[in-house]
Parts: sequence; C-alpha cells; structure tokens
Amino acid sequence: QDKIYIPLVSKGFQHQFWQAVKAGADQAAAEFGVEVTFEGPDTEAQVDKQMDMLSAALAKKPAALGFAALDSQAATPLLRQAQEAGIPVIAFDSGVDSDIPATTVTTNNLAAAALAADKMAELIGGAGKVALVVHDQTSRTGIDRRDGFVNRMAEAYPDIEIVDIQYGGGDQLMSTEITKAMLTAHPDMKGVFGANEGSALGVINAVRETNTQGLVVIGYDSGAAQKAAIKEGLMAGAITQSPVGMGYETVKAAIAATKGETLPTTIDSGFAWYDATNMDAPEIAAVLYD
Amino acid sequence: MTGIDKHFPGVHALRSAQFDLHPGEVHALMGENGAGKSTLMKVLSGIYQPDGGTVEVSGEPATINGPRAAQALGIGIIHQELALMNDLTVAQNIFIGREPRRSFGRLDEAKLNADAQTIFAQMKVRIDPRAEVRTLSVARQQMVEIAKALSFRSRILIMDEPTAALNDAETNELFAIIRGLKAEGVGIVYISHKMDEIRRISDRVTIMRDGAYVGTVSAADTPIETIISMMVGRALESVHVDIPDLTSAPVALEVRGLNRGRIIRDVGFSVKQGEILGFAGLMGAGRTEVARAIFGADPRDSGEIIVHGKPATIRSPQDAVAAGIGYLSEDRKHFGLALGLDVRANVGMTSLARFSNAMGVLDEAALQKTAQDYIAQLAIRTPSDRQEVRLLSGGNQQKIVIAKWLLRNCDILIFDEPTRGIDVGAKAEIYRLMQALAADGKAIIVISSELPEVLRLSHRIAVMCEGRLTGILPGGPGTRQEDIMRLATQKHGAPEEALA
Amino acid sequence: MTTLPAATPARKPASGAQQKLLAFASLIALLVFFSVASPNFLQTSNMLAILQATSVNGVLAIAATLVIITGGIDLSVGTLMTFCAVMAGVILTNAGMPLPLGVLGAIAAGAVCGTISGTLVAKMKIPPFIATLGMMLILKGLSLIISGTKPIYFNDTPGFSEISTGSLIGRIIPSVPVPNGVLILFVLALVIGYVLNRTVLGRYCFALGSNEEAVRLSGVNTDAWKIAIYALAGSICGIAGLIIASRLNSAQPALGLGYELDAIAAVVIGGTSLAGGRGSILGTMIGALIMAVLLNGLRVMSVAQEWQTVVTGGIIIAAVYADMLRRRRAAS
Amino acid sequence: MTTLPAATPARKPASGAQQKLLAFASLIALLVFFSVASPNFLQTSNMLAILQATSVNGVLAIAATLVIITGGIDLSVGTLMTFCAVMAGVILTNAGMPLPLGVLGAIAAGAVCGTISGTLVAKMKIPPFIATLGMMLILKGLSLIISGTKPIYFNDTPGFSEISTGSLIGRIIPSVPVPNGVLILFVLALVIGYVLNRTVLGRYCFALGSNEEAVRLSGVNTDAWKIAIYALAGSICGIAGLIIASRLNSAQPALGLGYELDAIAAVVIGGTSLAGGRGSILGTMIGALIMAVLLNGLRVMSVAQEWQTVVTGGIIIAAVYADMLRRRRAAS
Ligand SMILES: Nc1ncnc2c1ncn2[C@@H]1O[C@H](COP(=O)(O)OP(=O)(O)OP(=O)(O)O)[C@@H](O)[C@H]1O
Ligand SMILES: Nc1ncnc2c1ncn2[C@@H]1O[C@H](COP(=O)(O)OP(=O)(O)OP(=O)(O)O)[C@@H](O)[C@H]1O
Ligand SMILES: [Mg+2]
Ligand SMILES: [Mg+2]
Repeated sequence: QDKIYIPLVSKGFQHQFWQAVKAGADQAAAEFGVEVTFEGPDTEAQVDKQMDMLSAALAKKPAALGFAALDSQAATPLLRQAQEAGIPVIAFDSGVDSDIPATTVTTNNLAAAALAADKMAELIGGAGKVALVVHDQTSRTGIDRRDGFVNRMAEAYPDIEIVDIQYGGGDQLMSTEITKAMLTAHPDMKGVFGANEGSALGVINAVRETNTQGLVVIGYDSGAAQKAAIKEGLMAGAITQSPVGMGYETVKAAIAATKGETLPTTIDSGFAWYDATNMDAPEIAAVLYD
Repeated sequence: MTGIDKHFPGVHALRSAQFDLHPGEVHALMGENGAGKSTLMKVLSGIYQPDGGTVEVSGEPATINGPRAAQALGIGIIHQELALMNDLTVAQNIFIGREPRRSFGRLDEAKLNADAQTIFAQMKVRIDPRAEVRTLSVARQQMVEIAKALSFRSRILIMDEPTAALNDAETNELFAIIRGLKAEGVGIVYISHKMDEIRRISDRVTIMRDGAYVGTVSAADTPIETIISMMVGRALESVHVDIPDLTSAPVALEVRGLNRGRIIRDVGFSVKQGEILGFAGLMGAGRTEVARAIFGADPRDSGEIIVHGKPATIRSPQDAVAAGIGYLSEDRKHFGLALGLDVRANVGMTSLARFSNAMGVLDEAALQKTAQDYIAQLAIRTPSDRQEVRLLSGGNQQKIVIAKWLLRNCDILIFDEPTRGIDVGAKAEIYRLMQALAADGKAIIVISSELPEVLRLSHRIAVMCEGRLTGILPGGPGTRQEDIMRLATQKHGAPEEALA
Repeated sequence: MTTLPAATPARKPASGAQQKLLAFASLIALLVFFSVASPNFLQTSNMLAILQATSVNGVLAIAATLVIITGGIDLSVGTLMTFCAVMAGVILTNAGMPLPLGVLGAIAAGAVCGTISGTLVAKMKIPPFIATLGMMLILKGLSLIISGTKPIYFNDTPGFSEISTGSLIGRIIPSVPVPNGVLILFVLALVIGYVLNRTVLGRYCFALGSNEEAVRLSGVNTDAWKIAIYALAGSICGIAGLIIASRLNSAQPALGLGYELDAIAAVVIGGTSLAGGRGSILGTMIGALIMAVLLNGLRVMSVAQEWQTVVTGGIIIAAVYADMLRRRRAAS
Repeated sequence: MTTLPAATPARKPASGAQQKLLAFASLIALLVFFSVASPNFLQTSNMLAILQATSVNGVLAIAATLVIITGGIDLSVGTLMTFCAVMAGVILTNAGMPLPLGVLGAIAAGAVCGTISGTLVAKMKIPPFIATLGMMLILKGLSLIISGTKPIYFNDTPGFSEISTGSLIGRIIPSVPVPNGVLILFVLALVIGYVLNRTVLGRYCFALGSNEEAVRLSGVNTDAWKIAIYALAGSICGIAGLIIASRLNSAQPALGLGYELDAIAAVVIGGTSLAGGRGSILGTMIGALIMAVLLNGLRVMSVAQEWQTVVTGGIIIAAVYADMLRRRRAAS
C-alpha cells in the first residue's frame, strides 16, 4: 500500500530471457524498496492478451508502468489512458512509436544481428550457405534479428547465400526438427544462426543428434545450455543482450520518473558478442545469465 | 415387491405398485404405454432406487442398490431399449463384465466366442459371435440381448418386450427357450403388448394402470377382453378390415425393377390411392431395405419410382418427402427421434417450413398447439410437450414418430413396424388412423412382422423372401397365415400374383 | 448409442431459465471474492476492461457454440478471425476502399471459409475436428501470406478503430462508456440466442446434434443446414476479426492460434455439451465472463503468473463441478 | 429359425487388418512424393530424423488414443509430459538421486496426475474436456513453479541422455542407429496395442466409449476402469516426458502447450473416432508418422514456412478424406 508499485508488462514470461529481465527487475525492486510485478503472454503473437494484462495493470493504479510492446500502435490507446492518469510509462526491450514513454530501455536488435552476421562471415570464410532458425515471423524481435542478419549479409558478403529461414516459435524441440531438415536439405551448409535462446538450443541439439561436424552455429542470448555449448565447441559464439540490466534499468527509470526526474529518450541496455575466448571476462560474465 | 413408489420430475411413475413371482412360472406384466411396467422392473433389477416400498427375494428382504447387487441375487433383465455396445462384437457384448480371463487380465477370446456360440446353439439362432453389433438388424440385436440375459443363468429373468422386434418364427423359438427355463425352475417376468402371446406363454397376469396395481389373474382362465378392459379401464371394440373397391382408383406409387446389391432383387409393385398394402416376410427378407430405397435413405442400384403416374427422381429423403412420400422407420432410437429434444421439436421435425415465416422464425404457439393436439389424439403419456423424448416410455416414443408423419400429411406413407411396443388400446387407435388415412385417399404401405396385424389391416399383402418379392396375396379373411408363410419361405421361382 | 434413461434422475425440463440463473452463481461468487480481495477490482474502468477482454473470446465462443450444438467442433475460430482481420486490412489499407466494404469483406470472408468447413463436414463427411484443424492451419498460413507476414495498420481509415473502441453508449450515458466491441458482443449474443431458440436454423442446430440421421429421414436437407450453420459461425468469426483488428488498430497475422481452446472452454463451462444437442448462448456468455473475470481478478490481485495458471485451471474445474452439483440438486 | 440364412451381416466392414493396410497408403504416397521431389529426403539419416521427430508426439498420441477410445479427450498430455520431465529433473538433478528413481518418479507422477483427471471425469462427472483443460493449466503452472521457471539440466546424470538419444539397436546393427526414443515408441505401441486388443482393460476402453451406460448396467465398475485408463495414459505421458527431457538433456518447464492438438490430430488422422468406441494404436502410429513425414518433407524441400502450414492443413484433410473413400469402397 505504502510501497511504490510498478507493474512490468512484458512480451513473454516463461522464456529464460524474460525470466532474466524479471530477475533484474526484482533486484532493483529489492534495492529501492518498491513492489514490482512481472507478466507476459504465452507467445509473442498474442497482442490482445497483452492489452488485457495492461488493462489489469492500470486498474491497480500503479506509480509507474514498464511495458515491452508486442505491437506499439495497438497499445497506444491504453498508454494514452496511462498518460491521462499521470502514470509514467517506461518502454523496454523495444520502442513504442509515440512520445508517451518517458524513456525506452532497449537493445538494438538490428545492429546486434548484424554483428552476428559479421561473425558468421568471418568464421565461414566469407562464402557459403547459411540458414536461420528464428523464433517468430511477426514479432518485432524476430523481424529485427532476421532482417539485421539477412541485410548485413546482402550488403557486405555477396558470396554468402542464405538458403533457408524457418521459424520454430522458440520451441527447442521444433527448432531441433527444423534444423535437422535443413541439414538434410543442404548438406553443404556452413552455418546456422539461431535468433533466440530456444532457437539456438534447438540448432545445437540437432547438431548433436546428427553428429554434424564443422557447422558454425551462432546463437543469441545466454543461459546455461548455450554457455555450455560454447565451452564444448558446439557453438561458435553468441550475441548477448543484457536482460538483467534491462529489467534493472527499467525499474530504476520508473522510480526516477515517479519523482519527476528527466530521463534520456533511450537507455541502451547494450549487447555484446561472446565466445569461448571472452566468456569469463568480467564485463561479459556480468551480462550473461544462467 | 410391495408398495413400490417412484417419482420422476413431473411424473409419479409408480404408486404403491406390487408384484410377486413364483419359481418356474411365467408371470406377464401388462399395462398401457407409460403404465410403469419398465420402471417397476428397473427397480427390481437395481437400476432405479424406489422412493418407497419393499422388495423381498426368496422371502428375504433385499436392498438392490445396483445392477451388480441384482446379478448377485440372480436377477437378470432384458431391457426394452437395447443396451448394447455397438462397436463391440456380439460375443464381447454378451460377456461384458464377465470375460473369460487368463493371467494378467488377458482375455481368452477363443473361449469367449465359443461360449457365445454355445448359447446361440441352444437358442437355435445363427448369429456370428464375431460380428460387430452395429452391423446387425434390430431383430438380431434383440436376439443378442436375449442371449446375454440367458448367459447369466438367473433365477429370475425379466423380459421387457423381448418380442417387439421379432417375427412369429423367432417368437416361437424364444417361447421354446422360455419353456426350457421354466422347467429348470426359473421365474420369468414377461412384458409384452402382444395379447396372443400372453395366453400362449404365461401362467399369471398382473395388470398395472397409471403406475398402480390393478390386479393379478390367471392367464388360462381370463378372457383377453377382460385383461384389456383392466388395462385401459374400458372395453375396446375390435378393428375389421373393410376392403374397399379400388378398381378405378388411380395408382399413387409404382416401383419398377428395384435392385440393391443382394439385399433387394428386382422388386416391383404398385399401391393405389386409398389402399393399404401390407408387407410380410421373415426377419431379413429385405422389406425395410425396400422401404429405405424408395424413400431415398439408401442408394439403389437401379429401379424406377413413379409417383402419381410421373417418374420421380428420388436421391434423398428430402426428395422423397417433396414427392409426397413419408417413411416411419422401424428403429425409432436411431432413425426416428432426436432423443435429446422435446416432444414438440420432434413432432415438428418434418414440417418446420409450415410453422415458420419467410425469415425462418418459428411460430412456437402453433407448434405447441399442434403438439398438444397429437398428444391428446394419440394419448401420448407425457407431462408436457416440453418433456425430453428420451424420458418417455418406449410406446409413447413410438407414438411421437407417428405424430410427426401424420403432421407432414404425405400422400404415400410407409409404416415400418408402426406398432412396435405399442399397447393394445393405442394399437387399435393407430389401426383406425391408418384406415382413416386410406379412406382419405392416401396410399399406405405397412411393413409388419406380426402376421395377424398384416392380415387385419391390409387390402393386399406383398410377401418377400431373401430380397425378392415372392407374391402378392389379397387381404381379408380369405387369406390364411399359412399362405403367407409359404411365400415367405419360397426361395426361388417367379413371383406369383394371386387373383384378387 | 442406445443410452438408457440415466439412472441418476434426469434434469428437470421446464426449469431452463432457473438452471441458467443458477449457473450465474459461480460468476457472482468470483466477482464478490475479487471485490473483497482487492479494492481496485470493482471500479467502472476495470469492469469495462473485463468486458472488453471478453469481447473477442465471447464472440468466438458464440460461433463455437453453434457448431458444438450440432455435435461438431470448430478449431478454426481463432485463425479464421485473424484471416478476416487481414482481409479487412487488405481491403481498407492495401486497396484503400471505404470502411463499409472492409466490414462486409471481413464478414463475407468468414462466411466463405465457414461454408468451406461446412462442406467438408457435411458433404465430404470429414470429421469436424479434422476439417477445422485443416482449416485452422490453412488460414494461419494464408493470413501470413496475404499480409506479407507483417501487421496491416488501419491508420488511413480513422473510423475503423471506432468499431471496437468507440462508445455509442458512452455518447448517451457518459458515465458508462461501454466500448462498442462489448456492445457488439451483447447484441450478437441476443441475436444468436434468438436464432437458436426461435428459428428453423436454431431448431436444426439442436436436432442435428441430437440425432442427425433422424433429421435426415424426416426429409430435411441436413447437409444444406449444416453448411449454413458453419457459414453463420464463420461470419461471426468475421465479426470477431473486426473487433480485434479495430481494438489493435491493426490486423496481426500471427495471432489466433490457441484462441480456439479458450472459446471452446467458454462454451463448455457454459454448460453446452460437446456431444451436441444441448447448449445455450447465455451459458456461453457466462462461461466467457467467468474466464475473463478470473484472469483479470488474479492479475489485479497481483498473483504471480505461474500461480495464475494453476488457480485458473482449478477454478474452471470447480465452476463446472459446482454447476453440475446445483443442477443435480435442482433436478431432485 | 433353423431355416434362416446364416447371419453374416450384409454390410460387412472391411476387416480390421485390411482397413489399416489401406490407411498406410497416404503415408506411402507422401513418402514417394517427397523422395521424388527432393534427392535428400530418402537417406537413412533423414528417415531416422523423421522417426525421432515422431517419438514424442507418437507417445503422447498413444496416451491420447486410450482416452479418446473411451469417448473422452485429454488436453493435458503436453503439459503433463512437461510436468513429468520436471519431476525427473527435480529427482535427478536437484535431489541427486540415481537414474532409475528419476525414471520411476516421472512415470509415477504421470500416473498420479492421470488418476486425478480420471477421478474428476469418472467420479465427479466433470466433462473430460474441462477436467483435462483444468489439469493442463494446473500442470503448466506447477511445472514453472517446481522448476523455478528455469530449465533443469541433467548434466550430473550422464546416462539420462541415453534414454532417448543412445541407440541399443545401433550397438547390434551399427548401420541402423535407431535412437532409443524411437525404440521406446515402437515397443510402447506394441504393448499398448496388445493391452487394447487382448486385455480386460482394453475391452472396457472400447466398451466405455461405445455405451458407458450399458457397461454400467452390466454390473461393471465403470468408474474404477475409467480411472485406470486415465492413469495408464498419464504414465505414458510420463514416458514422453522422459524422452523429451533426455533429448533436450533438460526439463524445459515452458514447453508442452499446443502439443495436445498435435497428439489428438495424429489420433484422429489414424482413424480413431472422437465419439469413442473405435480406434487403434496402429492407426495412431500412422497418423503420427504422416504428420512427421509431412513436416520434414516440406522442410527438406525448403518450402516457405507459411506455405508449409497451408499445405499441412490441406494434406491432413486430404489424407483423412482419401482414407474415408477407401473405407467406403472397401465396405461395399
Ligand atoms: N428417467 C425418467 N425420467 C422421467 N420420467 C420417466 C423416466 N423414466 C420413465 N418415466 C416416465 O414414467 C412413466 C412410466 O414409464 P415406463 O417406461 O415404466 O412405462 P411402460 O409401462 O414400460 O410403458 P411402455 O409400454 O410404453 O414401455 C412414463 O410416464 C414415463 O414417461
Ligand atoms: N444395418 C444393417 N447392417 C447390415 N446388414 C443389414 C442392416 N440392415 C439390414 N441388413 C441386412 O439386409 C437384409 C434385409 O434386411 P431388412 O432389415 O430390410 O429386412 P426386413 O425384411 O425389414 O426384416 P426385419 O424384420 O429384420 O426388419 C438382411 O439380410 C439384413 O441382415
Ligand atoms: Mg416399457
Ligand atoms: Mg424391417
């Protein structure tokens, strides 16, 4: 009652990435003595379910609101409602196309995926076939990571051919089957990019099950399994965002906003490439999560 | 059983009913449709718990709280409505719950089939124990029920209208079985609406009316008329055939060269307006199949159907009804009624177009009035026209099927076993109805496995055997049952047209 | 098939209205509980939010009710809704046509797809589960293809968002700004309730679900009626598509999967039997409201999301059980 | 009556075996088509991949078959699988117990949950759809809670991944390294096929689905048998949980939603009737294989994913339709 209450409405819930964001938010909540709740729909397609979560969050008359929009336009009316009620909104993960959010805590997914493309090109020697296993065909992160990777390849590496892009919903098992079929269809494939944790782990699992040698696998996000795969050499490396930092920064910014402090338009939560060589370096280890 | 009381929502089904049974006797239980016969027997077999009253078995008070308890007391029942598992085989149905087992719950299928075969052999019926029940005709399914009840070797065996779906020959076999059981000291409760059977098989008769006990009389010494008047509370006049002169009447329906696989072979006949054409034959002779083929319910291989002199294209029941043909099926449960719907909806089923406006909005008031008219006219025992049909007694359900076709007012009506499960009073009413319809210029086909019924009603009698029409006999007192039986068992040869 | 009259005494037939009043009880119990548990629950704005959260699932559940009463099932309601939304987007945004055409187009698309499902079921005798599962997948794919796997926004058709988020009622009674989406849901419920209980189509819905063969042998063109019922259900999904697209001001092509289970759950919680032959729109509305109140209430109480799921599962079972107990008691 | 013709029914259905041989045809047609369409399809490794892709869905479909034959439905197979996997994780990794205990624990967890579903259905008369929908949600939440919303890895139990990915057969015949997961699927199919056709439990499965009331009136304790059947189905889901956890070398608590539709689809494609009373494990296996071959083939052909969905939907309908046509022809 007396505590400041800040709900975070996220794009997802069960996935490790979102659990890491939640962990960051909880950490900030404990540190600053505020109450935080964290919710998100089952899949990133359920735009309307997210609206219902947002409505319920607003009903609780929060001090501020953290929001990772699945579709920023769709949310505009509810965000306006928040604005009218004087509830500051902090966007996180991806931006909201409006001036309502006080600030946006985000990863530049396009640039991050382009970095993955550069690394892929470097590791396969600038030529050959590669494929993508993406988690979602229509969500912002799915589109940005796919396009960031594909566009970079098209611009900078004409000898690299993207032979297939499939979507596994971030489900490890489905991503495994997809990758196995890709390997069957293109036995000469040199690399696969898995665009989120579940996709990347699916790719790794397929490589393990088919005992494929020499395939360059690049992942995204962290988690115990991906880190282990990199140590084992099954995965060349991965892009990490800083989900814990994202959650922490979102709550921190929300508290600042309730106090009327001015905030920068965006707070970059950052991303980085990690592989076996730099994994244990403190600045990388700090943004990785299990 | 004494002072048995049973209430259902809106219905006081049993009012202090009583019944007693000696070992080795056949005790008939009689009453109009909805009198409470089945309900009383369901109390005895543990399916319903009575609201009041006591049951004693072999002099000991008994609480029969479930089918298992009834079985333990040696009480077996053949239900009026078939209670079979259609997806299972005949043998599997007979021994459900008592499968011969080997270790680890494994089934001994060979013994199962052999045991079933033994029972059928005793019954002198040829049914393949391995056949799926759904592929059998109603009559054969009824035989399976009987076999199942026999397999229990009960001390008390309740038979709730076992012969409703059987013809004379099959009934004779059943009676032979009953006599055998009697000799072994089994007490048998026998429910039937066929008055002649009562005389032939039973020792005593208990009559019920409106859920209450009326009296118990000796079958041999009591005239049928007395029993009937005890049942209905008044005397009934009997129905006579009065064959009209139809020489100049126009032909309403003509069927030529009808074929369907091996079940229907080159059947052709015609019915005139105002005529009642009976169809006789043994079980599986193909009469139902002929009716269904005419009605468009089943596809036919060949055959012309000519209605009022014009060839009709009938590919579906809808076409048939449009051409003015109605068909009352022999299997009301599967083909006649939407059991989950109320009386009103079922009565209206054939004729909704008449009770709705251009927008398809129903005139419920008119539907209600019509339904209530039929409830009164056919003496359907139901608390209201909103009662779900599945809660009605079997005979009352049958009357609803009749009502829905009467409402449709077709020129040509095919009645397949129309009085199956119907009490004497209502039967007479239905006979009168058919005669009135015929007098009104409608053409009527009656398929019946009860020869007396066919003889009593028909202006002419068509007899079938193994898918062929083996002859058409004149109706009236001149024709004897033996003539029909001869044709019904005549395997080959050209159909003979007896001169009228 | 040859079911005997149930040994447990049957439901009292004449007490239909009474029965449904009883079914309200679980809903009321939930409302009371949440009002006591959280001061924020019983606000006008939150009640409106619950109603709005019901609107899409409620409309889909109405469509599903029709099909389920015939003894079928419709797994395609969710993706059909999306397909219709995308069609509206294509007509309004990509082709720039006027608003009424978009509305008609979405409903027509729904009717056409419903007709296809109905034909598969009625004429080709494909089990409804398979026919609509196939349609669900086909429509999911087609929505992505037609939209170019991108949401289509309705920014050029300003009136479009009024369909769901505007408030006709609010213009008359400003203190109760019930969104139009909710209004549409309730009007549709009344209309379809009337159709089910007072028209030939409704009568055949129940009759087909009760005993299709008996209806056919009554000379009714069962195939045609069945197709008509699926087509009606399809066009109702078209309306759901308009509501959701208008609410999100966009046609989201990836949405819709999983919505069929919510819709069917609302139908079954509302007392409609999956075996066909019995059911009501009022029940379905109560079922949909129970689900929406439950989710909203747990959220407003800040119950952790994993526990929300557990509690929802438990309460769905409990609500149906309580309803059955009450019915059984009412019958005896 | 001795004069009557033998009562071999006129409409003799195609014999069981014959029917199932016919059902293979769609599967074969798909295999032939993909082999021609893509040179990479017909390799041993890809065939093994297809089989492995079938293993989880196949096992779940076997569980669903049992329940569906009784006339019920089980929506909880997917999340129950996950729950059992998490239980194995808790036992093996969190509690550090030996492998056999983890295996037993997962299967026991499945049996317990199945017993609960079965009790809800049989004793409390809750419609199977609602009972298992509730269980689906409850188990989804519990998996997240018990696991702490994190995957549990089996790195400390090296033998665990052998359950699914090792190859007993490969040790004997090195050229055909069929993974154990696939072996388990086939052995399970044989066992449950035997149970269904040769034991009392199987007999009551069919009998309950055919006419439960008639079975009850025959004095059978229908409730107890129904509970036993759900419990058996639950323990089969436990096996699926072991297979998937072993394949992913982790218990993924968020997985499982949506798997129920795939499983039920396999069952129905395999010719089991949702109305209950008829069905076969062989059919279910064919159904599951059809789905796996279809998806793998389309992926190997690099068909765009949105089109994959459309084609899958179309082929599911076509396969069932073709099967029905064949049956009808075989019957006449
Ligand atoms: N489960 C039930 N619920 C409500 N009413 C019932 C139920 N079962 C029977 N009835 C009613 O109880 C009365 C007695 O029915 P019962 O079946 O015993 O008649 P019956 O004498 O066997 O008639 P019939 O000769 O037609 O078979 C009827 O009015 C019937 O409608
Ligand atoms: N549902 C069915 N499945 C399989 N065979 C059937 C079915 N119905 C009828 N038959 C078969 O078709 C033939 C003709 O049966 P039909 O029912 O037409 O005879 P019927 O003369 O009307 O005799 P019944 O007294 O049995 O009604 C018989 O050999 C019968 O076994
Ligand atoms: Mg009776
Ligand atoms: Mg017949």
